Amino acid sequence: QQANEQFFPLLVYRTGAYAPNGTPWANGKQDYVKYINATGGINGVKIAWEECETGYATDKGVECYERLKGKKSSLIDPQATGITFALTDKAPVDKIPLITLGYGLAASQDGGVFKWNFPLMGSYWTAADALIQHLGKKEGGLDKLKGKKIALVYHDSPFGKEPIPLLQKRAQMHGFELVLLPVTAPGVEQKATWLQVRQQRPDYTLLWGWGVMNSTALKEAVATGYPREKLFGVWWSGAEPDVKDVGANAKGYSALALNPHGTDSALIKDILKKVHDAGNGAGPRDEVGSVLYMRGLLIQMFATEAVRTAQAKFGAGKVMTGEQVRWGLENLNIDDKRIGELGLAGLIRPLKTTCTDHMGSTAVRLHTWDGSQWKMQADWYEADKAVIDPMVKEAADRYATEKQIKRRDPSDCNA
Amino acid sequence: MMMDDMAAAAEAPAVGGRRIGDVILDLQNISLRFGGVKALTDISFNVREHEIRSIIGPNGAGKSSMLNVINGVYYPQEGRILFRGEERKKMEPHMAATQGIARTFQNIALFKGMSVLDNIMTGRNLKMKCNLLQMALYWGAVQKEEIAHRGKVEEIIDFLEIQSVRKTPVGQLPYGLQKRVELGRALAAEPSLLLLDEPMAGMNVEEKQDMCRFILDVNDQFGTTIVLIEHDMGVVMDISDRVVVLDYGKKIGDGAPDEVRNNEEVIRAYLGTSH
Amino acid sequence: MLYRENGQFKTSYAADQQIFPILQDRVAIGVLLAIAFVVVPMFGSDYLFRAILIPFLILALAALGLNILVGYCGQISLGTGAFMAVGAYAAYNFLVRIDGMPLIAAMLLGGLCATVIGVLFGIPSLRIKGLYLAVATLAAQFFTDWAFLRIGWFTNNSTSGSVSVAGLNVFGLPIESAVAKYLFCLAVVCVFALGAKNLVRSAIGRQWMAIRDMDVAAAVIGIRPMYAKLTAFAVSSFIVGVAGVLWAFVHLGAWEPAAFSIDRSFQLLFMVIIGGLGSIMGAFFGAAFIIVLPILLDQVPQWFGIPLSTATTSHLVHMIFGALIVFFLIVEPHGLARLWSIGKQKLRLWPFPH
Amino acid sequence: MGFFLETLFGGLMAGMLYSLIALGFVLIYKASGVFNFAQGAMVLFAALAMARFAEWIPKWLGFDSLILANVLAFAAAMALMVVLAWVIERLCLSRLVNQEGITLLMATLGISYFLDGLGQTMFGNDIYSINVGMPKDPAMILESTFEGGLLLSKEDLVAAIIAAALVALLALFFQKTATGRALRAVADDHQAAQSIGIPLNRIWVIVWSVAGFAALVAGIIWGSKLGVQFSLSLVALKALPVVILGGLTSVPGAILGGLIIGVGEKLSEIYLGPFFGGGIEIWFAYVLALAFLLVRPQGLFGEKIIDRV
Amino acid sequence: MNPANLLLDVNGIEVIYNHVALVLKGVSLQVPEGRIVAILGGNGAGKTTTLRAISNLLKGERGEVTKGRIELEGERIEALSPSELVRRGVVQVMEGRHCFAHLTIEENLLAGAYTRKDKGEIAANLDKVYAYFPRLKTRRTSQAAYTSGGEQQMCAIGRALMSSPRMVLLDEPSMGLAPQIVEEVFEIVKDLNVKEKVSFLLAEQNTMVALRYSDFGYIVENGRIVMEGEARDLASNEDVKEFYLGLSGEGRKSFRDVKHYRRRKRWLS
Ligand SMILES: Nc1ncnc2c1ncn2[C@@H]1O[C@H](COP(=O)(O)OP(=O)(O)OP(=O)(O)O)[C@@H](O)[C@H]1O
Ligand SMILES: Nc1ncnc2c1ncn2[C@@H]1O[C@H](COP(=O)(O)OP(=O)(O)OP(=O)(O)O)[C@@H](O)[C@H]1O
Ligand SMILES: [Mg+2]
Ligand SMILES: [Mg+2]
Repeated sequence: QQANEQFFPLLVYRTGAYAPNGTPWANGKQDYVKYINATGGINGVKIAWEECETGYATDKGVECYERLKGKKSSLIDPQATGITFALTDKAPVDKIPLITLGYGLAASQDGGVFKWNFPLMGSYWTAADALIQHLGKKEGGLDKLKGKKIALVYHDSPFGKEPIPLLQKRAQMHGFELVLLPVTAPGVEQKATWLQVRQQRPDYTLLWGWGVMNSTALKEAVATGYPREKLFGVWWSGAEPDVKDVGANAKGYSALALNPHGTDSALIKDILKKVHDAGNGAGPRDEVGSVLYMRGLLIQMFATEAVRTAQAKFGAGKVMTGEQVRWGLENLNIDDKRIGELGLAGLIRPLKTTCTDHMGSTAVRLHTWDGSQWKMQADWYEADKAVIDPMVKEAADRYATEKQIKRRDPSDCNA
Repeated sequence: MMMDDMAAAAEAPAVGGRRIGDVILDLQNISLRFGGVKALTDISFNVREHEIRSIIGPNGAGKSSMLNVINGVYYPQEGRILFRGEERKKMEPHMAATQGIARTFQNIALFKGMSVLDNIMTGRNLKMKCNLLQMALYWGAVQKEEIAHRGKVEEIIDFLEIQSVRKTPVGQLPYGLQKRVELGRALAAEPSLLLLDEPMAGMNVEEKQDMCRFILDVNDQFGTTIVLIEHDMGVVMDISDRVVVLDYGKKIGDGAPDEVRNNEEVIRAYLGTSH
Repeated sequence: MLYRENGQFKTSYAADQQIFPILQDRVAIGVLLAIAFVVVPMFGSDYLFRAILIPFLILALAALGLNILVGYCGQISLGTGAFMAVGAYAAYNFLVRIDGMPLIAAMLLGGLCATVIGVLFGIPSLRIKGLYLAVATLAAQFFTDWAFLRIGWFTNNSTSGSVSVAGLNVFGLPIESAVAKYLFCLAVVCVFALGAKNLVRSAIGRQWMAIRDMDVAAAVIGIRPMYAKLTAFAVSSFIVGVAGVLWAFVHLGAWEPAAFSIDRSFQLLFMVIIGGLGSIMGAFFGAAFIIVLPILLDQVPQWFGIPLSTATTSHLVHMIFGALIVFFLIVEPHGLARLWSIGKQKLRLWPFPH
Repeated sequence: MGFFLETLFGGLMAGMLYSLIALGFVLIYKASGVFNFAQGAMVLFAALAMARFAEWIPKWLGFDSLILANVLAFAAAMALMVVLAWVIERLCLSRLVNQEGITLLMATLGISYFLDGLGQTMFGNDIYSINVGMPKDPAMILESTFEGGLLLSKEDLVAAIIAAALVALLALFFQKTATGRALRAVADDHQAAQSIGIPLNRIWVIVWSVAGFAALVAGIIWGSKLGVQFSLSLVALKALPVVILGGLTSVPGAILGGLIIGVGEKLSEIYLGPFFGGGIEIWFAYVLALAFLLVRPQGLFGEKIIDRV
Repeated sequence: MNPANLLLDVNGIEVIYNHVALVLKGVSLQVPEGRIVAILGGNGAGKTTTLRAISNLLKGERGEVTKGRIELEGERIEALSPSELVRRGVVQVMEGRHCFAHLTIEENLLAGAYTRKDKGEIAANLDKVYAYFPRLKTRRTSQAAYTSGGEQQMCAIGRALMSSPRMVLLDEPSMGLAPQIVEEVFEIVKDLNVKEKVSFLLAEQNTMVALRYSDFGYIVENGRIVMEGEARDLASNEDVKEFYLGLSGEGRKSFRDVKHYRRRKRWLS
């Protein structure tokens, strides 16, 4: 790592129980960094990076964070909810922003309280909201959900519990019944849960799992004869590792697709050419374009975009500090034009962050497993601000009182 | 047999200048069974204050079980136990200790992970009064108490001549020394009744002589009553005041050593011809 | 300087009953403390404190508490994580629900709550022994895991079930910087280590060990098994509870029940075994071995500039770590503390072989 | 009623699968007094070997037959487990003769770490599948008796039958035979066993191989159910209350314990769970085991704990 | 002694426990074929350690032979496993009984026959042991842990005999046995020695009986052999008489009258 390089710590888990999911994710992150370097860096600033294995364990993650922090980390993607919780306190002190794309605390969307957290593209609340909207649409209107029964099969941890408040609120609004079915981590044994599904016969079942819990849930759904068409997963339950081993049996199962996948985009073609063909690929070539790989890629793309944005303000071609990158993250404006330049035309929605909105976009689609691959659906959903915003505000305020922090002054936004 | 018993009691011999006192422990019609095994059948005998009372008998006769009954490890199905005149109801082993009954075991039951010193110190446990918090601070009272008891324990260590191994973990000691430490631990409780289960097994004559001396000294100096199980007839005959003989869980003899030695039934069942 | 006991005659039992009867040991421990309290804070880096020393100290404290139960009293526990969690969540509730609750008081109260739960789950130990007892402590583990996730009151109704604390201070001094946190943990650990050492070298410690080595015999010489076992559970869970508070408040700051999962319980048990059952020092050795060693191993390839992928490094670390555990056990089955004391014994004889 | 039966059935099936893993623990404990912490790692290792060999062997040898691939992979994986047993005995156990149980437990932890690393290095850490032709679809039975019929997972049924057969086999092999006696002797006292000529090293290789075999079968069944991935090693945790409840030394105990825990878990989750907010099956299993132990401290079929002075 | 029929030859062995405690400081002894040899000595002299060194059971105690040679019929045996030694006919009866607690008496005995494959032989051995120790027969179905100390001792001896040994290392066989059983045990030893040519090396505290039944004796003190000789000669040695047999000039002294001060042993100067 030289003085004129931007340092990205890469917290990853390539071993242990979550390795099948963590590996493509980590490879995507790494490939994007390599790709940027291969194309001349960010305005000439090359990116230095170092991986640190967390094994999905919080204390290991903290250790990694502390280790890499010393190397002038300018932003970090903890890649696990537990680690995010532990780092949320440390980030403001160390002045290192956290990107938690599609995970972390839902309330951290509120930049007024969570100055250093950036749950870009969505939180568990927006995810749950999109799913309910989708179900409403299937039924022909949200009001048609009245009297329906929707079950949530969730990982019994903060990750799995996050969507509950939103679902409860929606249940109240539309009059459907919400059945909560917790699954004890890691989720290798779900017989009781699925017997309950069978007993209760919910009209729809939402799956909020991670790792082995997902494939096990699908297998149990098969074993108890629950139609996969009525099963909808969050975006952490909708990647290849989750269905790979279930194969054709999972056909019909849909999940949120936070990001596009496939190898058709200009970006992927370029990466294959500049990184993989040069023999620099982090993982196997055929993994490129898979769901979680793409998610890693996007995370790193936003990270570099943040640096680029910051450079526009603080000096192009310079190495940005954590604070400067934070500013960049807060002032991202990835419009359609920029998306085109990034080689993702038509594949993601524009994203614009502000001082108060650290999420930037809540647009999401669903994809459905056709027995051999994920097929993207056409409709985009956006979280209903009227539902989400008050909840976010309330939760953030609560956090602020608990932590004895004051809401940011609007003047702070322009700093 | 009851006659034997009464005769022996009536005599209440005063051996070697020691005054043998009243009955301290009275066992009446004790029967103990383990499933089908009858370990003890209707056994009665008593122990007098200050005396050395031996129990002998062939292997598996029920001697150790008898000691276990006395200090509450086993609870007999039938019979009465009177200690100092009071009948004892069902009791936990640790209560025997509070009443002043200490013992050693046939299969050494020392605390293997602890040093000799600590092992003997546990014997004084009942006499220590400080509470947890004081101990955590280890100030004043605790330290004084520890030192006072340590003094007592060192006396025992000197008495048993095991100074050199004080800090050795007992697990590493040779068998004979372990037996000695066990005696030390029992002595540390300053018992009024001391039960010894084959304290001299695995010792050579010289060491047995030492051990006898220890036992006699304890008996002399502290007036401790002793119940002794031993297979070495020389020892038993030489140092005990009265001897009970068990065979297959039944009592077949009771009386002064000489009496027992000449009892036909005892000779047949246990001693064989040579003694 | 030769390491000899010769010539140091102890003239009183008090002198002989000191924690470190040998002069050289006393000097060494003094120097060590001076380094820990003065030198390390001057030169240590943030990384050293936050990633290595603080977790090391806190888990060493927990291991120390566990060692009282497992090492001294012989009651196997796989519920250490639970008792830590009880300490942490209880202290959290005291802190948020009672205004102006001082940190130290919250910490001790947390410890006390852990004590209550510890004693409760220790009651089966009066009947169940050995590995079978693990069931009782595992029940504690899974029950508390579940309770803290499911019962909103414990987490002050936080939606996700994760909680956090802020603005810690002791007597007005903020515990925010790495050094302050380190010194605070160090002080707590020293106090508790001393207290624990005092306990194990006085009557109660001997009762525990007696129960551990042979409970029937212990009962026969007048030790009440119930009292001994339950005090061991109480003292152990108190210390473990305090360690839990430190882990949550000082090390993590924000946590979810998973921070005290069964893995933590196993980890602590392993520390105690590899460090040395029935040894206060062993807890520190064990914690160092289990926490610090993998971190070091992880960084070795980098120091030597060996280009290994993250996954390969991690697998190798696993294998080497596993092999080292076996290796050290073969060298000394009674743990690192015993290895240490044998080393000292040899040093005492040195330069003569025996 | 129908649903109750389904739950009961589900519990029995799950319990049978737990038994399968519990069996590995029991075998090793019975034969050496070691609580084998590495059992989970062994299950994973065996399953990985099986899955990967089934993938590689046809490639190496250039044939294309699922059955043959599975058979060869099974043989190869079993051979690997035997080698493993041998290595463990050589490098670890033989040097820890006569040490306390807790030390040996710790050593097995070391082995477990080692195996985790080795398995992932050799075989990779992605998800692999084992396809031994387990039926995945559910079957409906007794549709005339119960409304909607009774749902029966064929996969579970096959697994349960295999588990039961394996257990019966092992129980037969270890009970009453001279080897069985020798194993129990070793567990009681390593040194005394040596002194009368029982070859510890051979015994241990045999036992660890058999435990390896049990791990392989468990790995295949669980692996074909869950997919072969690291999480497989975590199912060992589920077997913990089972072994303890059944008695650490009893093969039949492992079965009965498994069934009790399996059924208890499912019934409690479904009928009591809603009152507690769900997710209670995990601790309920332990409370259940605890309740049994308070009555029988040595487990249902375990050997009586001897404390005698 | 005639080296031609030397069965066991221990030559200058040193044993260290835990890498620090030097316990045997050069012990040499021989057991000729078909003889009974006794090792005598006080507590902690090193008798058990010597036997463990021969039978290779030291490892489990974290002890090791650091010097010297141990030969069985001229072949070094330090590297052989204990079970291999049993296969070659050398079996040890361990001090402190060490019965398999959870096994019944009969299972204990049968476990002792592990190295024998011949069913008939095993049955015959079992009958023999039961004939030697009728007490065991009555207790055959009890778990060893629940038998009396003496019964366990018989079980341990019987168990060793089940392997049809050529040489038995007996560690304190008389411990905890009633006097007439002690005599019986030694009669058994003699019997096996005479009838089946089994050699014995016994460590024993009961010097009187031991010297009566053995051919040759060694006296160990402090990890060294301090005296050796024909059993008869030892029995008449003044020192041995005083320290090991409890006999002084005028016959056996009463245990009640032993003096508090005793003469130091000559060899401990
Ligand atoms: N806990 C028990 N369970 C079953 N049987 C027992 C138990 N304790 C003792 N016995 C049996 O009771 C009988 C008497 O045993 P005890 O130990 O009292 O004999 P002893 O006279 O001490 O013999 P020794 O001289 O051999 O030590 C023996 O046959 C023994 O097997
Ligand atoms: N496992 C061990 N670890 C350390 N030292 C030991 C160990 N076993 C024995 N020793 C030491 O070795 C010495 C000799 O012991 P050994 O058991 O051989 O004596 P012994 O002659 O058999 O005595 P005894 O007649 O009491 O059985 C003793 O000083 C003892 O402390
Ligand atoms: Mg007895
Ligand atoms: Mg000996």
